[in-house]
Amino acid sequence: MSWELVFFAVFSAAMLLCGLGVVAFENPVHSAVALVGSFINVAALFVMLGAEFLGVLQIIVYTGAVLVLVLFTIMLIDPTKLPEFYVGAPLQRFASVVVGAILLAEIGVAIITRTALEQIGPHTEAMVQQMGGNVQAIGQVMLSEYALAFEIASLVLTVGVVGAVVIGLPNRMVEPNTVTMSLGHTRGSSDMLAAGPKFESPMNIPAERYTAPVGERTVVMTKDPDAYTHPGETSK
Amino acid sequence: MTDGENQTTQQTLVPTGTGWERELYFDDDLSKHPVVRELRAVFPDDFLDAVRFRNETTIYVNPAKFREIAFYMRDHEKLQVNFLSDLTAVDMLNLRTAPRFDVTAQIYSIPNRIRLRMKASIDDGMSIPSLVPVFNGANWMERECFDMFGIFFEGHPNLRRILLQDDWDEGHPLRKDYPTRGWKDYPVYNKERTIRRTKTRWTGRGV
Amino acid sequence: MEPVKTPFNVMDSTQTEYSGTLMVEDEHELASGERVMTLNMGPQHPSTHGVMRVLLKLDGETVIECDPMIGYLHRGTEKLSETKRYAQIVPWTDRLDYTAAPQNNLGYVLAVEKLLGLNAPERAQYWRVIMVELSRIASHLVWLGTHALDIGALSMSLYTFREREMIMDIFETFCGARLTTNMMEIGGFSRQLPDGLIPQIRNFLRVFPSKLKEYTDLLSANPIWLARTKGVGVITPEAAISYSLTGACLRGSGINYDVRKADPYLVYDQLDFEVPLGQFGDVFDRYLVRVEELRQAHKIVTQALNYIENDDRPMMAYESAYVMPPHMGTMTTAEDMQRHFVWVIKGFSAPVGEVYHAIEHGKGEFGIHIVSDGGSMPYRLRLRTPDYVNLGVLPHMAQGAMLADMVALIGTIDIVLGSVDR
Amino acid sequence: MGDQPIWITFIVTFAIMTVLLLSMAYTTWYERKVLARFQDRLGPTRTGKAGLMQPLADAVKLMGKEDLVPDAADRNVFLFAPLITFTTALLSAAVIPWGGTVQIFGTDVNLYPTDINVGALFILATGSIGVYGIILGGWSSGNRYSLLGAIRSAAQVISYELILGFSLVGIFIITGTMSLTDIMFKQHEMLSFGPFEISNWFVLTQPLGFVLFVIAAVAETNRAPFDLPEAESELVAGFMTEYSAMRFALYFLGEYISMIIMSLFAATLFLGGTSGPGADKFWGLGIMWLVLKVMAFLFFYIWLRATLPRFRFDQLMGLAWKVLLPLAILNIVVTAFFRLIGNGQVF
Amino acid sequence: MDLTTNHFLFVSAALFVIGMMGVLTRRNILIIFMCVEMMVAAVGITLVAFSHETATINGQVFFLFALAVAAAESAVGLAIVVALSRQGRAPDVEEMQTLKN
Repeated sequence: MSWELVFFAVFSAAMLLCGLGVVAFENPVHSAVALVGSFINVAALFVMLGAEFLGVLQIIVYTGAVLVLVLFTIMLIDPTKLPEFYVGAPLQRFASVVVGAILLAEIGVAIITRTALEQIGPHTEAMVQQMGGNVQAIGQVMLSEYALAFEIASLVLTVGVVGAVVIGLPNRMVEPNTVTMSLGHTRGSSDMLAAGPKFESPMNIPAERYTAPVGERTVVMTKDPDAYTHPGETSK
Repeated sequence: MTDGENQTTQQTLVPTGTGWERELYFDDDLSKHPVVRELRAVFPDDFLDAVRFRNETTIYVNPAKFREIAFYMRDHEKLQVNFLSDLTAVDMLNLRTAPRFDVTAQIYSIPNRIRLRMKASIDDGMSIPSLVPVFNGANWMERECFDMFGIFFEGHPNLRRILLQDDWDEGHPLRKDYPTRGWKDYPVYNKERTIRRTKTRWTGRGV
Repeated sequence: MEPVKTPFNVMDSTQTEYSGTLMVEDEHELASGERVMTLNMGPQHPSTHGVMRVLLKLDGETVIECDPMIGYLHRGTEKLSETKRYAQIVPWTDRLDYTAAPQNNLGYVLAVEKLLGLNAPERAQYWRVIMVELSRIASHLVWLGTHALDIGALSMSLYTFREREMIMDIFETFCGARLTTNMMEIGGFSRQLPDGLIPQIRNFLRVFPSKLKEYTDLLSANPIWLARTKGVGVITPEAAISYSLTGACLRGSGINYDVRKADPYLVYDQLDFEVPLGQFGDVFDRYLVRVEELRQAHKIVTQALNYIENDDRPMMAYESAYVMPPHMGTMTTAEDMQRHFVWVIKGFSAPVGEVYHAIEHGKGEFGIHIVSDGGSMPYRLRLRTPDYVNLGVLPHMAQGAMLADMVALIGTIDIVLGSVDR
Repeated sequence: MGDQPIWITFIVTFAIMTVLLLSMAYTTWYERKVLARFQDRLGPTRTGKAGLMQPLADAVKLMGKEDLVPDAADRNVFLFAPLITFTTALLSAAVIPWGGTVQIFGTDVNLYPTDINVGALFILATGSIGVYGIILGGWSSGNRYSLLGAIRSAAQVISYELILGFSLVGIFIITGTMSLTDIMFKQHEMLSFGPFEISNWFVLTQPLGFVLFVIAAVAETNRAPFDLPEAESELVAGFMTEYSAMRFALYFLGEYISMIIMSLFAATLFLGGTSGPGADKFWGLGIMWLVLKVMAFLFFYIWLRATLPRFRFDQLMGLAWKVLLPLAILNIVVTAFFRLIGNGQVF
Repeated sequence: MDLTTNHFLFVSAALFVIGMMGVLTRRNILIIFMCVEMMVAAVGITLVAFSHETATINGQVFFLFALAVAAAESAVGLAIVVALSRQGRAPDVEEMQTLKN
């Protein structure tokens, strides 16, 4: 009974248990938490298989980003709108369990009767260690053989991001007068967008009066009470 | 020679300068006051009276024309009374019988630096045109007037109580007939010592 | 989706019917079916400077409509003062804007003196100017500290309150109280000046400019402060006039209206000082204007103190019948003691008439309107406090603002709930 | 590096953990004192000599308080959420090296709990799991506004984590590895410019990366100008408002631990962990240098908190995506270019 | 008995089946998203197991790309769900026949 087997048993048991939790939990947030648990165990399995980079990446990409997005969506959608807990009619649930079990049996048989593959690739344990570790090995292969696939993957990602933003953008009710900060200008953002309220101005004042003067702002000093008594004189 | 001189001064009342100098606003003879002169010319029957006291001018106007006169004075290119400093009411119950409330608007012209008080006397229950279309600042002032005196302002976008709770059912406190202690009899906590209604301590006169 | 019609637009005189709508009619479902989130910046909120509740209607992050609810600190000062002698009302005015008590006292006392046709002697007028300008510095320091604290700069409030302590000590030497000073009396000051006062003021005047430079170094060139204040809470000059704003809110938008210059009272016409005006009317401009006012107030106090330092003329207009007789006299001579007794119990009967006197308070134009029916009590006392009127512009300014900016917007109007609710 | 018996690693890890927990407690004291000095006041002086017993007093107070759970809350998630932030923050200390392999009492001991060759990414991974503490905490406390507060602070942490990762890529390009011990030892080598020589700290070769890293680290721990959740509790109720006593302490201490970890991380990556004059002679000196650098970073955190006002949420996000991300990418491109020149492949 | 690749294959098959069951039975589209990701992770384990056995690293690189594509896919999917929920339509698989908003 090597230590490895014990760790493997623990991780896979936890992973499968959490996986069942994802399907069985009534509250979607609980199932999301269960999924986090199962992904951490998946990452542990990856590390056991020597693929630390994938393990860490799995946590960062999946658990850290995608699942957080799912959690955001669950929370943003009003709970009243979520469809009530429904795991299919009793017959359907029983049928799916049976089908699942049969499928699992078939795959099990296929696994047992397969012939083990022999070592074809150059990346043996020692060679990977000599190259500096799993990350370097992946880097080496990815950017040499699969360079094209790498570019296509980046294209897919950009399309995904742009699509998500376009679909998800809410239509604003009142145009917010937000001023984006740019560290480039030491004096804070220099070119102000028209920062005044966007709606029809109270005294229908021409729009350009709203833009803030650019750059250093000074105060107009006056001693004479009759100067600058009309609107707009100081901002000339 | 002196006669001639007197005649000439009396008949031709044409003011020497342009008629809009600052001194004319502070002259005790109200006929020279530019605002009084203009309003008498444009609103002859709505301009009721003008009073000078401690170097301040008060004009009394017909309540129905309250908003028009304010518009006129604001948009007049020479008067330019464009600033409403304060709008409040005075309950004249003990001072006179006829109209009960005096709605007073302290108006000010920033370019000419002239302060003026415009009063309109209305009776209890009568309403007066609101100044919100003329000056936005009048919004909260009128809400407070309504809250404290119960005066209705026509055309006010959202006339409701501002200082007291919305469900204040005891009327309007700043009226003279509203007792300073309020209507409710607050329970006196040491019941056994009080035989009859005792004077409250802090006003001393059981008011 | 056409822009939300502002409820407060002002029409030219041709339009008779008022068409603005204030409340978003359908509370929760808007035309676009979007749920509007209403949020309460509750009465007990760290940055509402006292007890004020702001009801906000939000579309996600942007404020659609904001409705300040005040009245939690309403004590009915105007009603109570109808049953008080003229001299008994002075302590009430301390409680109005409790960060600037001397200025409230002065406003009331000048109005009463105008009603009585009485003038304080020149020495008392100079000392009044000194005390009021020191109180203006103190109330502006409170504003600067809390405004920066709301936006996030923690240590600003501790620096500004350190200087304010020095001014509070000066008030304590002068009139015995730090906050509710109750120092002004009708006709001048009835007591002599304490001897340690002038060195104390000199010390403050020597220290203050370097400390003021410390504040502006920390904030004026700080990119995050600029990002949080530039272009936020814009009030156009026309809107400022129309909303009857006064003080730094009006001058921040570039309109030159300072009561000390417009119709000078006390000895302001003999003092040389300047009025700062902003160019664009956003939070940053009002910040610059108020900081400049601090410098000007320092200049005024220095000039006044230099002029009046070793002057020993009487401080009270004893010749007038309306004024309390001198203290020493009441203890020794029978006639003064008898006059003092009548003055305190019956008070004096003011002339019949109506008076409005405005002073340049730290927050804006603080006007007192007294209607007198000849009795010893004011028939009607109207307190036109600048905060109450300036707060009326918050709904206009908050439309389209970000939620996190509400704190800055409330800070920039510089309100103290004592004088808003009266 | 070599393997060593399990109990030695256990002792080293135990020592590191106690040092971390103690320093976490005393960072609270350190912050209150330094913040006080900034604000011209004294800070805690009552408890112990110079307020040294203050962390103990805080702990006792917090334990004494009643730990209430709002009834609208989802009970077990509510109780579990603060643990996530606290444990993941502690977890990332496993990869930070406190020294090389040294001889103590004859046996060689390596002064780091573990050395995995994806060390830096491991810290990012624990950071991204820490986000769950915030989200679940906000969601489970029942009211809609603390949920919104939680979502906003989670969005902030995620977008700044991205920049954290990008700012490190520069170092990975130079050193070629991700394991922190290798990165640290690479910085021990000496660069010689004419007469004098300085140790090759990455802050010198990667200035832009360093600046980006510090900004992202400050944002990641919700500190100083990025402390929106703290301000959030004023406006939209922040996610911590429903918590009380020990649970709140867990969040509170989690923030301090992640602050220390980020300082350790920055010290190791950019300031050459234990490198410093005399560090190679005696390993204790090396650790002393590391502690000094961490103290410097903590002072920087507190200095930011004392002076800078707070960002608004949209400016914060705008800054991350429109300013810092392009800068990070620029940094990567430039470092890659110089690396190519270094290898002579370009010219 | 030491650890062979078969163990990993069996475990990943089990996970895959659980994910498939989840996708088939549950109506809430967000749970379906999660189950899909579980299935991708299961495939990941098999890929890495084989790459470990055949000492080639292509399996791991392949899973890296699968990771990227799955992330992009879920981003777009969630955006659709958010857009629909903004219209007041629940994220319910049966009800979501047409995408016309």
